[in-house]
Formats: sequence, C-alpha cells, structure tokens
Amino acid sequence: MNLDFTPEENAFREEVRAFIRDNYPKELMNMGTREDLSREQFLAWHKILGKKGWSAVAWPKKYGGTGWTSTQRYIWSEENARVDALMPLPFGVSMVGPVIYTFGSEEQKAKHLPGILSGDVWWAQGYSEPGAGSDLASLKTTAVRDGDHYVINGQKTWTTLAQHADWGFFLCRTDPSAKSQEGISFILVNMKTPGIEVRPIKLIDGTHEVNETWLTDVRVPVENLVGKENEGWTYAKFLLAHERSGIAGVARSKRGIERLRDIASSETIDGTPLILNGDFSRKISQLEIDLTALEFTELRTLASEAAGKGPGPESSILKIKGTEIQQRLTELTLEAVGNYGAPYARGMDGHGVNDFGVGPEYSNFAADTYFNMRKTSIYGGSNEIQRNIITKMILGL
Amino acid sequence: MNLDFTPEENAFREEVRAFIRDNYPKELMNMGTREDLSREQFLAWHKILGKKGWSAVAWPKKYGGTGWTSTQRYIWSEENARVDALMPLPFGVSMVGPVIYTFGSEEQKAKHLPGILSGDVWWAQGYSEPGAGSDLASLKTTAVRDGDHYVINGQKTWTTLAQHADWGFFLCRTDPSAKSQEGISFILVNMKTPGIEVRPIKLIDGTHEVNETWLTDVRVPVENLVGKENEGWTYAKFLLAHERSGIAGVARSKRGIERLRDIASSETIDGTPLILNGDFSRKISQLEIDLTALEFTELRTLASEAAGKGPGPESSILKIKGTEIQQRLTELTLEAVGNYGAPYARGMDGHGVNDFGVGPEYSNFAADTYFNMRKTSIYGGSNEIQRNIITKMILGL
Amino acid sequence: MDFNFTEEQTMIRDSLARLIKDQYDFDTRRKVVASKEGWRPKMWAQFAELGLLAAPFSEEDGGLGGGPIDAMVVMEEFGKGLVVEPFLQSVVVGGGFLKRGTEGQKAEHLAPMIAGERVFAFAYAEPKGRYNLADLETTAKKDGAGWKISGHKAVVVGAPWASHLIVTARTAGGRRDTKGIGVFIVAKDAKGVTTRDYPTVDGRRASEVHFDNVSVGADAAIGDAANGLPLIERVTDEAIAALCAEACGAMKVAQTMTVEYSRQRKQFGTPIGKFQVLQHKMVDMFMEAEQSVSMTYMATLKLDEDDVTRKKAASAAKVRIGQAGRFVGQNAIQIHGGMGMTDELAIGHYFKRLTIIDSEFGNVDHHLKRYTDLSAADMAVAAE
Amino acid sequence: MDFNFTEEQTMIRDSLARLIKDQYDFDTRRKVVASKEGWRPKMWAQFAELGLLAAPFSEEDGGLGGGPIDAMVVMEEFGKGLVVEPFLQSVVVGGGFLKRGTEGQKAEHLAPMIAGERVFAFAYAEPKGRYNLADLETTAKKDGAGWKISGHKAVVVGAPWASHLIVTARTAGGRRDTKGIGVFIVAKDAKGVTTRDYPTVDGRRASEVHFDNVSVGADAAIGDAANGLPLIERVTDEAIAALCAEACGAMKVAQTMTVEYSRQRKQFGTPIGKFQVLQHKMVDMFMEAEQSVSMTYMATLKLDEDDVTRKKAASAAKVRIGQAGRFVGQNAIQIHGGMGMTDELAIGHYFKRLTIIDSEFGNVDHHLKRYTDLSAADMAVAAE
Repeated sequence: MNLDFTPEENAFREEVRAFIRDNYPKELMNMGTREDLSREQFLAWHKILGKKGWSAVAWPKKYGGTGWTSTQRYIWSEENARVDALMPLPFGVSMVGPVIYTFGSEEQKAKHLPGILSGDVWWAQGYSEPGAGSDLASLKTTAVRDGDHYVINGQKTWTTLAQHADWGFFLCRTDPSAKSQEGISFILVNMKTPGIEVRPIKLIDGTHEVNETWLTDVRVPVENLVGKENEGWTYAKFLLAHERSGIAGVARSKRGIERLRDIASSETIDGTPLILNGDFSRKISQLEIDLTALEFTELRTLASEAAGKGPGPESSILKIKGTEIQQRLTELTLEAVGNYGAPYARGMDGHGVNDFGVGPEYSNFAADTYFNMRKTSIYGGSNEIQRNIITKMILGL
Repeated sequence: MNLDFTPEENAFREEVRAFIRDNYPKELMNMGTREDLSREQFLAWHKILGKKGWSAVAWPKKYGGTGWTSTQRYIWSEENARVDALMPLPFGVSMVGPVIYTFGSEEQKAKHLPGILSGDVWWAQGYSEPGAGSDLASLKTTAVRDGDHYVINGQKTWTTLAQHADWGFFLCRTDPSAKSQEGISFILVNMKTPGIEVRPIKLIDGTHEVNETWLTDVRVPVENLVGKENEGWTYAKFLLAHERSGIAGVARSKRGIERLRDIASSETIDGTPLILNGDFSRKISQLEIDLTALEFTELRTLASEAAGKGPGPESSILKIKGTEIQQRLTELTLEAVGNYGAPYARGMDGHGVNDFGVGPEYSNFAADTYFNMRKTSIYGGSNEIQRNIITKMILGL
Repeated sequence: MDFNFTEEQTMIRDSLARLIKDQYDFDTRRKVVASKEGWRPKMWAQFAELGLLAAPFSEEDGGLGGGPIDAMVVMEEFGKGLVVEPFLQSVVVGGGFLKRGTEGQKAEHLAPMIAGERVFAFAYAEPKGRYNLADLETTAKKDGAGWKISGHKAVVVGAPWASHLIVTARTAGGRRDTKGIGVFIVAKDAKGVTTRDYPTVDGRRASEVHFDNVSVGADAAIGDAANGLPLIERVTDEAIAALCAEACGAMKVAQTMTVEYSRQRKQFGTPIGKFQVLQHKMVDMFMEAEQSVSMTYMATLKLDEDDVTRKKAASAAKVRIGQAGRFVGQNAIQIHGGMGMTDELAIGHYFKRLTIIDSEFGNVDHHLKRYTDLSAADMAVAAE
Repeated sequence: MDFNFTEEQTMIRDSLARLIKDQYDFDTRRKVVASKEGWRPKMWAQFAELGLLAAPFSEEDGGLGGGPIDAMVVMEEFGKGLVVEPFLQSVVVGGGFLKRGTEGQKAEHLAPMIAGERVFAFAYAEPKGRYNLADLETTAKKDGAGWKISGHKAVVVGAPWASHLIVTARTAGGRRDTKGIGVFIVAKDAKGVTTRDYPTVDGRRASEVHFDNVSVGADAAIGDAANGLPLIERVTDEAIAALCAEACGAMKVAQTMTVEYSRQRKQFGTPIGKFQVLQHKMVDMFMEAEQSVSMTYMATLKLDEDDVTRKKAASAAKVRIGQAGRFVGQNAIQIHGGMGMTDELAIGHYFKRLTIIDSEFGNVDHHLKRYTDLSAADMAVAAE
C-alpha cells in the first residue's frame, strides 16, 4: 500500500497541466457550474480535446479513447478542476459512446464514434418519461416496426440541453406485451427527424437546462437500433452504471472548497474574515474531511476496478456521497455570501457575470447554484434508489 | 394567547415548592436518572406524596387523584425537576391505575387503587414478549379458563424492575383462534403466585433494571380479568397512549441541561472552562433550543387536551423528540467529562457514589447513563413505530 | 397560559385566507412577480381595507387594538400564500418604529402607513455588515437642527415599492460600536437618494440604496439618535417573530403539498407515499413544522418580556425555524423529484422563500451565537 | 498508488483472524474481562509468538520489517474481535517511542517488548488536561544526571497489565507551553509509583497513576527532554491511525451483525430487514464503515509525510471515524431493539468500545479544531 505516483505519472501530470494551461480557453475559466452557456461555450474544450485525442479518457484506445489508467484519469480530472474546466458533456462521451462501442454494429461505431470524440455531434438522453422518474422500466414511449423503420410515439422528459442536440438515444417499448423491464429497445434518433418537438422546462433557478421531448410518428431507420430488439434494458443498466461512476465529482468539489475558502476570506463578520470564524471554518473543515473520505473511497473503487472488476454497486456510494457533498458545498457558499444571496441575477437584464452590479461577483449565482444542485440527489437514479440498490446488491436484504 | 400564570397558579407553585423543600428526602436529591436503587429508595417520595394525596397527579379526584389542571401538572413537574426528584414509578400510577379506574370493576378499584396511590404496592408491566418488541399484537402467552381461574403460561420480557413487584398486569391470549390483535385479555396477577419466576437481564450499563418473567401454570382468579375477555387490546392501546403522554420529560431535561452547564463550568479545556468554549456551548444552546421547541409543543398539546381532546397521535411527537433530547443530553454529558468517561463505576467494589475515587463525581455514571438512555428510543413503542403512527394517523398515508 | 386566538384574530385569519385563495392563487402570483411592478398596489389597498395594516396597533395609534399575535396571524397566511407585498417591512418594521415615535411622527407617518398610503422599507443592512445591526458605515451627521445622511444600504427588501425608508446610521463612535446609532425616516424621493432596483430569487423586489448627503429634518429621527440600537434590536426581534410566522405558513403548505403529491405520484406501480423511507421523512417534515409553530408562539409571546428574555426567545426561534425551513424545503423538493425542480410547480417557490428567510435578519449561525452569548451573560449575572 | 496488502500482511491478518476465532470468541472474552486479571498474559505470549508484536518494526530494530500498515492490519482484527490486550499501548505507542530511542534504550526495552516480556502503557493524560498533550502538571526535575518525576496521570489504559510506563512530563516552562516537555520510561515497580486500578466501561483496565518524586536515570529520557512534544505528537498520530483501524474492525462487525439480525428478527410477521427505513439506515451504516476504512488507509499512508500533512490526516480520520462510530454504534443498538441493550449480546459491547474510541487521543471536536487550525496555518503560509 502506498500513495506514491510513479515518475511516469508525475511526468504525465506535468504534460496535461501544461496542455491545459496552454490550450484551455481563458474566457471559460471558472464557469464549470454554470448551466446557461451557449452551444459553442459548452463544446469549446471538448473540441480542443478531440483534436488532441483526449476527449474520451475512459474509452479503450481502439475506439479513439486515451486508454489511460485509472490513476491517469484521476490526475486528469484533478488538473482540469484546477481551472474549473467545462468538461465534455456526458451524454455522448460517457453515456451513449460506451454503449455504441460495446453493443453497437460496426456501421454504428463508424458513423457515430468520430462525432462523439470530436465534439461535433451533440447527444441528448431520452430515458425519463413524465410520471416515471427513477422508475425507468415503466416507460410508455413505443417504437413500432413499419418496414425498414421504427415509428416512435411518446414523450420524454428531463432531456438535458436537448435544445442543442443533433442526435438522441431513446429507450422505447418495442414489445408491448412484455413485462415491465423487457420488451424495451435502445434506439438512436436524429433529432432533426420530423415529428420531434423539444419544449423547454424552466427550472427553479431560472435556467433552461432541461426539456420535454415530444415524439409524434417519428420514423427512424431500423439500422439505428443498438444491439438486439427488446434487450435495451441491458444496455440501459450498463449505461447507468457508467454514468454513476463519474458522479463523485471529487476534483470539482475540491476546487469548490478552494473557491469557498476564497469567498470566506473576502467576506467579513464583525470586521474579521469569515474564514477565521470558528463556526464557519469548522463547517468547511467538516466538508473537506467528508470529501477526503469520498476521495479515498473512490480511489479504492478505482483500484478494484483496475484489478478487473467493472463498476459495481459501490458506485452507488460515490453517487450518494458525491452529491451530498456537492449540495452541502453550494449550501455553504450561499451561507457565506450573506445578504447578497437574495438578488436574482438571471432575473435582471442581460446574463453576463455581474453586469447588474449588485454585490460581489461571487455572490451572483450562489442561490441559483444551490437551488440547481438539488437535482443531483434526484437524477441518475435518486439517492433513495441508490440506497435500494445497496440494500439489495451489497447488504443482500 | 398569553403565557401568564394566574395568581392562583403562582400560589400553587409556591405551595408545591415549599412542600418539596420541606419533605423531599435530602439523600435522594439529584438521583433521578439512576436505575440501581433499592425498593425503599424508589418508593420513598411516592409514599410521602401518597400521604399528602399528590401521588396521582393526572387522576380524577374521585379516584384519589389530585384533579389538577394541565398547568398545575406542568408546574408540579417543573418543581420536582428542580431537585431531580425520584418520581413515582409509572407502572402503577401512570399505567395500570388509569386502566383500572376506567375499565375495572368496583371491586378492582377498591382493592387496587389505594395501594397504587400510597406506594405500598409495586406493579410490574407484562406486555412485551421475546421476539415481539414493539409488535405487541403477536403475543403468545396464553390464559386458559379452568373453572374460576385462568391458567397462564408463557414468557414476558423487559419487565422493568419486576424484581421488586407485588402485582403485575399481563396481556394474555384468551382466544387462540382470533386474529392477531383480538382475543387478548388484560389480567392482573399477584406476583407471589406459584409458577412465576423473575430472572434478571443484565443491561449494557451493568444495571439490573429489567427481567424476563416466566409463567408456568400460574392460576389466577377470574375476577382479576379487567374489563371484558378478549378485549384487552383496547385497554392496552389506552394505556400506551397514556404512557407516551408523560414521556417528553421536559422538566427533567431542563434540569439535565443545568447540570450539564455545571459540569461544563467545572471542566476545563486549554485552561478555560469548557462552557466558554464556542463549540461546546453552542451544542448546549442547540439542545436547549430544541428543548424549548418540545416544551411549547407539549404546552400546546396540553392546552388542546384541556380543551377536551384526549391524548392523540400528537403524543408520538413528544415521545420522539423527548427521547432524542434525553439521548443527546447524556451524549453531551459524556462528551463533557472527557477521559473520565471511561472508568466503570459499577465494575468496582461497592455502589455508592464515587467511593472508588476516580475522576470527579459527576463523571462516574456519565457513560453508563448514556448507554442506558439508548433504551428510550426503543421502549414504549420504538421511535420508528411512533413515526409509523404519525404516518397513519396524522398524514393519513 | 392560553394558546387560543381571539375572535378578532380568527376573523382576520379567515378573511385573509379567503382573499388569498380568491385573488392570490399561484398562477396569479407568478404573473405579478414577473410583471414590471412586481407587486399589486391594489392588493395592498385591499389589505388596508380589510384592516390588516391596522391590526397590530393600539386604538390610540389608529389601530384595531391588536399586537404581535395579530401580526403573526397575518404573516402565517402570507407565508401560506407566498404573498410578496411588504407587510413585514411596512407594518411590522415601519410601524414598529413609528409607534414608538413622537405624536408628530405618528400623525405624519403612522396614520398614512396604516391607511396604505405610505409604504415603508427598512434600510439597515450594509454590504460589509453581514448580520451585525451595529456594523454601520452609513453616517448621519448633525446639520443644524437636522441631519445629513450618507452611505450604501444593501438588499433593502421592498424598497422599490416604498415611499419612505427607515434608515439606520451612525451618529457617533466607530464602526460596530453599540452606542452612537440613530434611526431616521427618509422619503425615497428626497434629494440624494438613488436606488438600483432588482428582483430577488424568492420573487420579491429589493434595492441597493445610496444616500449622498441626504438632508432630513430633526423630526426625521426616531427615538434617541445617540443610542438607537436597543430600539432597533427590539423592532428587529418583532420582525423575526413575524418572519418566523411566515416561515411556518410556508412550511405547513410545503409539507401538506408533499404529502398530497406522494399520494398521487406512482413509482414502480405504487404511490410513493407508501414507501416507508419517504413516510418517515414526511413525518419529520411535519414535526419540524409543528415545532416551528411552537417556537413562533413562544417568541411572539415573549416579545414584551425583559430584553434578554426577548432576545433569547427571538434567536431561539430563528435558529429552530432556519433549520426546520431548510429541512422541510430540501425534502419537499427531494420527494417531488424532478417535478420539484421545475418553475411551474409551486413547491420550488416555497423552497426558495424558505431558503431566503434563513438569511433575513441573521441566519442560524448568527442567532445560535447570539443565544449562546446571551446565555453566558445570563450565567455570569446568576453567578454574581 | 497501490491499495493492496503484501503477502506478509495478508498472512498476519489471516492467522490472527483464525487465532481470534478459535480462542477469542465472545463468551471467552466476557469471562476474561470479568476475571480478576482482566486479560490473558498467555494470549499475549501467543501474539508475540505469531510475530504480531514484531510486525511493525524494522529488521535492525528486531522486527519483521513492516510498519504502520502492519499495525493497521493487526488493529483491525483486534477491533473485530474486541480484543482487550494492549497492542496499541505497548506496541504502537511504547514501540513507537522506543524505536526512536538510543541503541541502549532499544536493547534494554524494545527487544523485550517485542518478545512480549515487557509491556508498556502510555501515561500522558492528566485530570485537568483533557486532550491537550501539552497541558501537563506532572513535572520531571533534573536530579544529578537523572530526573525526579511527580504528578498524577489519569485513565492510563493498560497500566494494570504493564511492567513499564511511558510518561510525559514538564521539564521546563509553564503549563501548556509547547516547549519544555520530556518523555520518560518508568518501571511500574519503581519507588514512588502508586496505582489505583479499575475496569473501564468498554471491558479494559486502566489506572490512575501517581508519581511521588520518582527517581529515574538519564537513560530514562527518550529523545530531547527539553522539546519532546513533536515526538509525542508523531507517536500519538500513529496511535490514532491504529485506533482508527480498530474502530473500522468494530464497525464492520457491528454493521454485518445488524444486517444478520435484521434478517432473522421478525416483527409484524416480517423480517425487520424488509422495512425500508431500517434498510436505508443499514446502508448508511455500511457507507460510514466504508468511508472509515478509506480514512484509515489515508491517515496510515500519510504518517511519514511532513508534519502538517500527517497531523491533518490523523485529525481528519479521527473526526470521520468518531462520527461514523457513533452513528454505527447507536443505530446498531436501535435496530437490535431491546436485545441490543442486553449485556449478553455482543453488539452492545461493540457499541461501548466505539463510544470510548471517540474519546481516546482527542474526540471529534478536538480534532475538528486541530484540523481547522492547521488549515488556517497552511493558508497563512500559502498567502506569504
């Protein structure tokens, strides 16, 4: 047992740090938790990484991934978090990509993987439906075979950032007589296909981050089916486990704590910096300690994955604790800014940072970010669902 | 709305304060949370109150109770808590007494109420059975009619302080064919009857506070049946609601916080009193604030009871919050005494206070009391059961 | 001891509840909040007509003879309806200062405030003062018989709707000294007053208010301009009690809405209200709301006791309610799931209001410390 | 980065686990704890034979070439078995000081300690010192070449079984000064040493130890008698890491025992392990235990980094494990219900041990403050 990095790993860190320093767009530094950026802003870093061959850090080399070890990926996320980088969105690289290269046809791989890697194609996720939430198996959207096409009808919801999407992956019921989790298929859909309508859902923080997606007689070529018909549930579960494994967000939360310390050094309480206030500084300490526990739990999980075990139910722990920490972090940040948590930046004219001149810049989105982050314990399988998973898979109850 | 006491109530407070000052046994002051006292010590104050006519504060006057208003009872418990008085045990006065005067025969009232009031007769509770716990309806002890007698067979557990008991009240199954909650009867049993064996259960704090009670062919006259045969469940529920209503323990916890403040004033941390340490003093404040919330919740409940509503599901709130506070109080007390929480007073020779000369006197039972108080969220219907009750009765889910 | 409402209080509550139900449904509120004005002066006039603005004042002062309990009743209903109009700012705080003013001040300000014609906002917080009422950079300098006020007040809730401001300012001593603080009435249209108006995340409006050598007369000072902090603390504690009542109203609705939602929403074929984990969370939400009501009664009933008792009561209530509001709000969203995150459902707006309530007039940490410091002072006195 | 155990470490763990299973079952432990001696010197001899006492020392020092990871492995198994014998006191602390002593001290003390012939206890805490290692009233006064020690040490765990004590004492400066502290080896049978032995609530034995002008030679002092605190802190941090490992072992057993109990115990006709509320509580217990393991690895692996890193790591681990131990212990009892309260079931004894672990070498509050102070110092350095 040891925590040492090898000389090669240290050299790797130097390399990626230099690359980030030289290539990361300056104007996008420290914007990592903002949700209302333009398509171009979201994709800028992804495209740079795509050219470098670093956009898919967890993919095998043969599909265009980096083939990095888990330690390299750990270093990579740490170095990106230093500038709070806007990482490639998960829908392509972390979600549909691994499904395609694991279960897809050669044609699908050839057609879709390059666009995912380069950042030219934006993907949307079509899992959830109104009234379904964490219970994916109850879905109602149907895909009916009609010659060389599936005809899809139904409604998806929480399709994150689908307003920008070129393609989407949708879970559809292809065998209406099957039991709840069977008879589902995993289908790739060009979002420009007639019959698709994306309607914005406004969230409580004022952002347009998610959408409802209505599908009316949407005709999709059968070759867009991934894997076998009626076996989509297997791919869906595979995807969800992959989604959870990145969700701990340790490096980003570390950066968040640094930022919180900066804020608490600027804010004063009775004339002294808030950071020197025993109550507040100990809350930061507690958060940092909890984050350390999560970090080493993730490192242990990565080590056991590297030893050949795929992402297992342990990833549920990372999801639960990771989101609890992210939420607590935004809660403390809002607390730190005091009275200036109240002004509603998005409610004013213009959306740039502090162009409304109320309070210090770091206070501008403190409340909105706190509100927004409540989603993290709900999405990706709510934290209650994660606890159910651990109950079954680990405790065996 | 107001918090004022009437002149009569203020006069009442003076009266009871004087009575307690003049009559409460000096050697039993501040022993209220100890569980390993002698029968005489347990009964001393009860007997004094019995002579004065104040032993049953919640009973109607016609049965020998005080007939006091809820405000008077509130004052009474506050004044007793000032000396941390050893109050009359609940088994007679709070539990079986109200069942007897509400559902019992005239003979039963005449025979049993005087001994309960005077403190001459010690009662034990025979509700729980091994493997049943909070699920009272699953009980297995049987009472079979045989001429003028019931013949009781079975095993009870958690019979608190039954080693001193003269009489017990037992729930027994009289109709084995009935559904779980029906077919149960409420029977009074003289503990000296042949066939009863009381075996001690040692608890984790080293005390002998509870017992197993084995009943083998115990013959009990049929006139000891309370109310109607097979309707004992009704009386049992009545009793449980009464049991819960006193369980908030506000006055006693107030005294506990005072004592904790005293301890924290004696203990030092880096040379200054612990009470001046921000962390610790704020924990005391939080506890006191939570206790204030409980106190006013209890006052509101009492007011609505006084307005004619009996103890309802609201008493579950008092049980949950009251026990949480009692547990937190003992936890903080243990924390306050530092290293001297470890010595095991009961493991040494002799049982008097500090006759073993280790650490300050207030530290002697800090750990044991903390361990012992874990029972409070388990007994009287566990706090999980209380939440189930609120779910059903108040939220209607 | 008595926990009953008077007939008048019950009447106020019922008629206000009816008015809100009829004219303040959630969709209407959303429209109002999104409108240019952000509130409805006509609604305010109706509140005045109903007697709400007069309720907590003595008859000599032109009120209906009520007091803090009446304000509590109003604020709880405001909390239930997420009402944005500035009862707290104008009636509880503005009125709270004015009723302790001179007869002249009452005649000039209190009467039109009660009539709904003048609206007050409380300009006390400053960019660097956090929750310390005495941490003031705003100054009021003697200028003949009157005063000249300069400074920057932060997040003055309700200021865009106000005709007048109650301003705290330093008249002597150094920043954070407890002595040397005055309270002044300033017309918002006075020369030298500039405001930057904006919405708040919980659907209200506020302003940054700048005072640049604003001249006011001698009659602008309320109470002792050399030692106004005790009065400020008293009125602020009254505001805290009223704010706690608003939080109670919001919590009750958030809690019952969540129970209702859990009854209807199905997952895995079962209403989610059948899942024990969610049931117990909702029980805890219920208990938090109940205890908040208890604390609000307590703090309100103790407003007229001695200073230390009043302050401890107000701080205790604010602590408990800050914690309860966070618990109730967060769990309401969690149990609502994705729907709870949407702007279109009311629940998120209750969550947001409860969040901001914690930061108004001092958050949990601030009041836990205040309570602790007061307890220590108490003990020191007892030990003497 | 590597989280694997060496073959030797795996072997130690497995053979120790077997030994405990065979000879340290719960009923045997109860009898031993209740016996006059309170421990089994023969068991200690077996531990020595197995090489446990030699495991964490270098080969030059007569050990097996291991280090803190080996101590961690042993302590986790001790925690699982609720082993009372003083590995922490004699090997981790005693050995921790001695291996940094002179060659003479190693020859005289470390070798027989490793052989199991000498047993050490750590006399550092004082009645009024709480968790401050520098808050010492015990003094060591220069006396010719040697020293004279006087004072009262509180709750010296394992002292009744020890042949020797490691004593911290003030050699110069005032109470709580960080300089002027020495560390001394004192034979327990030395003239002037008196002990009052007693059991502890978690089944061990401890003593109040009084030193009345106890004479020791110059070779009794370990390291710099004028500035021993850095060494004391280092060894204490090593003890904390080992204690955390013990807590992890205890938590894992408490957690799995509770799951097992919930499978068998029925209520309302259903195994209580089917109730979702209890399931999620047990999930939380599991997560707490897992995170404690992570923190223990972290703290153990950072023992040899710079002082600030080591201290922060040890304090962070102690905070997290103190909180986890409380959560796991309390909920284990709660889910066991009445049975959890009985002396006859093992679970209550795990709860008691976990409770006391929090207070050993500083509780949650102490270490949260230490961590925070160190972070502040870190930031100040970074800002320079």
